Amino acid sequence: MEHIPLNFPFLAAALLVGISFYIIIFKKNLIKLIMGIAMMASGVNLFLVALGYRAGGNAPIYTDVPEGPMVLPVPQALTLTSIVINVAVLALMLTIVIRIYRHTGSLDSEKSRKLKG
Amino acid sequence: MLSKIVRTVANQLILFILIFGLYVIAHGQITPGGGFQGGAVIVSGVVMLLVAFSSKELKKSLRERVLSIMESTGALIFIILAFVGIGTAFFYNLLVGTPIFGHIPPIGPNPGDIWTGGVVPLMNLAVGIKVVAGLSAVVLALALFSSGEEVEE
Amino acid sequence: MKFILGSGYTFWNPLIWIIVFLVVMVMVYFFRRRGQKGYKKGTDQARIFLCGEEVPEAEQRHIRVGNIYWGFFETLKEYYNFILKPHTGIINDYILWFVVAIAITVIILLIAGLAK
Amino acid sequence: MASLIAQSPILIIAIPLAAAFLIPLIGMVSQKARNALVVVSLVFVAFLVFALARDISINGIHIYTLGATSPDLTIPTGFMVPVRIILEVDGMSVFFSIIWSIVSLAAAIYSLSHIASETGQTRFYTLLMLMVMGGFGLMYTGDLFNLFVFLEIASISGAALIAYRTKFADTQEGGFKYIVVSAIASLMVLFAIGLLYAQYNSLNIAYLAQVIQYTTLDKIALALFLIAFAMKTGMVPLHLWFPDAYSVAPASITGMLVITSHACMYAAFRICFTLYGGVINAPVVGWIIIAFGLLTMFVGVTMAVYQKDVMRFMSYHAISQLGYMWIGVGVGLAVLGNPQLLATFGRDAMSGGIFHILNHAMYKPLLFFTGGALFHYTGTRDLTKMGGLAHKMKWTTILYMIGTLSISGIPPLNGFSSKILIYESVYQFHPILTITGIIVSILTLASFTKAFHSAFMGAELPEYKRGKEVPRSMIIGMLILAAGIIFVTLFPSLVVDWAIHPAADALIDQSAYINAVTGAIP
Repeated sequence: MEHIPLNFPFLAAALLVGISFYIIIFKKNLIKLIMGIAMMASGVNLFLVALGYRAGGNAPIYTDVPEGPMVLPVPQALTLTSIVINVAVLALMLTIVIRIYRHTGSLDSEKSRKLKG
Repeated sequence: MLSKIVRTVANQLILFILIFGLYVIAHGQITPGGGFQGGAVIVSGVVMLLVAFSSKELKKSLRERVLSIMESTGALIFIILAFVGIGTAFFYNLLVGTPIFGHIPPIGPNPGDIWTGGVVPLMNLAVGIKVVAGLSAVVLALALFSSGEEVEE
Repeated sequence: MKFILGSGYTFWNPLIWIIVFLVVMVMVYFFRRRGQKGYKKGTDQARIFLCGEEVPEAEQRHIRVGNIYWGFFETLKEYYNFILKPHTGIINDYILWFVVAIAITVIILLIAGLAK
Repeated sequence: MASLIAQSPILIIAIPLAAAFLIPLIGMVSQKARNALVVVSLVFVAFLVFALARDISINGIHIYTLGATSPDLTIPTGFMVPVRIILEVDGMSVFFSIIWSIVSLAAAIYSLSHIASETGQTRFYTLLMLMVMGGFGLMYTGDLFNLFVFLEIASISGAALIAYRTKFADTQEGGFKYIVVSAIASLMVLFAIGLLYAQYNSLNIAYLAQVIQYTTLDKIALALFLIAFAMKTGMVPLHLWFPDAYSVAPASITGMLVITSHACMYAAFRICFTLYGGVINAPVVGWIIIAFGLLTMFVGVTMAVYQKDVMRFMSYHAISQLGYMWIGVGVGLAVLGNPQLLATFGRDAMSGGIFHILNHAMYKPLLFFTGGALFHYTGTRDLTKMGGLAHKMKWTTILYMIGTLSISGIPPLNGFSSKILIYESVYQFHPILTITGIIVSILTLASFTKAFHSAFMGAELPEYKRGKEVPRSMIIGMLILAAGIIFVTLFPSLVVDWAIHPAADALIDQSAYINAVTGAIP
């Protein structure tokens, strides 16, 4: 029974990804859509960090570390890289959305659309 | 532009944020810090200035041209440091064992020696410069966008 | 230099085709040489003759893209009504298709795994 | 020279990256020096790619380990698994990088005058070089996480380049759709990488291929990889963003985006053949790919006939052509477990599919470039407003005709030679595939004739009487690709023997890829 709490982060990650898919598919507001993508990124990052966790583990820094197991550092490095990339993606998305709003005067993905067919 | 109290406090606080950011950058090789994290800390100070003063005020001191030069220089330093080791392999750590950042730390728990890491601290510094410039440009551009202005061309 | 592209079933030699094209070009040139010699540019010979009617302006003479293959689209009207429906241009729908495709692929792979 | 070749995998990635950050500094001083830097660095990279390709054809797979004491030391002493960032270049990777180097060079030369009237050109070239670097990285990387990083680099710079002409509203919309789709697809790729990492504690493709089990989680990861990369390539029904993004970008970027789409296709092949090659349920996955490929071919071409926007019409054709490649390689995958069928027609089908990638990478950017030339001349992408342009744009007309004949598979040109390889081999697998392919080919010719007639033929329209042929650098960019088409047309067997068969064999031969990394235990 003591292993069940360890699965909570994975459930939370799945929940975050699921909710963000719901937001991206059903919310027409472009800003909300971007929020959905940011949430999905957090969900995937949470999943990655949770992968490397060991019960009672220390942070993987050797400077004055107490004795005991350490958590896996690689997923944390991956998460950091992924966070950096997502910063760039979100900044670019927000910039483009501002431009879309200036051109069309609307933030609705249906009303601001010019390309179809 | 916010009130004079906020502006004065922001002016004082930016120094501490800067020091903390530099600390995080400089200790990147032995603590969970590094170029991006420290740079992001410094940019949080820039965001504070952006809130305290307006984006128009900040635009005068943070020039787009200067930021662009800083960003490119940071990235170039990083690539040059990676190229330094190309005699053996790209990204090869040439400085290990030399007097500059050359100590080899003991395996296992240790008190932490900052004079380690070879080219890694220098790379952290380069990344720090790039991130500070790049992220400041991003927040400044977004702030100017939302107030209806353009970044200077 | 090898020109032939061959596997068990295919045989393909671009050189033969190019020679055939050259021969056809020579023939075309030959027939063209036998045509009328008295053609002059800029005279009435070069003007468009439309049964004596007045020739319309260039803009009206040109067949625009919307009028080409009219019959094709008329015949396949139902298909096009069907196929144009998913092409909404709304970004949300694109992601919906993505999720649906992932779901279908996962289900197929899992069922195929069970059958083994 | 030997050491240059030994270092070339990283140099091919690092030189565009260094150039990308030199460009803003040099661009402040002189525009001409900046343009020269772009062209010179791309020419040098193309030279390196060809040298590396020659080396690989002689010495086999090329390994490069970053930061190691020796570039081929993948597993350091005291370790059991590969630990560092490893670049692994085999016949398939180098084949794609040859395409990428040629097209990016042509696109850069084409851009010199195509975007000459826009503002912020320095940023354009910076992003262009970053995109080049992302593409090369995607093709050369030997571990999954860097696959994700390079995929994101290529996507972000690609989206920024699509939205580059900020004065138009539709470019912003196209860029937004592209970045949203790419971000979600990349996040799903990352999720799948996490699923694999959780089970096998490694990110190296070769090592993972050795230990992979094909558990339920692996199947989910495979589906995520396959569909995410398929979305980035524009497979029906995930193609909806494709014409939106491709039609609004500057024409040179559209030409390059076609190749990033091929690069994602490469990643999908790499996952299916190399990573899962030993354990995959090949017939099922093969049939999934073939079914999607058939749909892609048919829906793409029927939508293309309907279009009135010149770039949009060509984008739908790009989708439809991608179907041929999926079918060719999909048939190869479906018979992967059966060596006899593989030798009879599977390898030929794969060669056909890969050969079609090469041909498509030559004629489709060429057609997009001619579309960009039409936009440059008329200021519109709407075919209903065009007519009689052959009178003024003689070069563009000839180049458009070469592209058209090639894409519709008219015999002497290269499109035919790959299509006949696909038709003949795929017919052994299932006749319906060949029949669909021929129908699609006919519709392709029909729709390109329609566009040719409405844009180039007819009397000179009064609004286009004045104006000159497009600038010289645009023509040179198109001529580079046309020269590629003519070369492949004349020497198909040479190209197949030197580039296509090694690439197909590299996909089939999973153990060579694994041994190159894990076999190097001292």
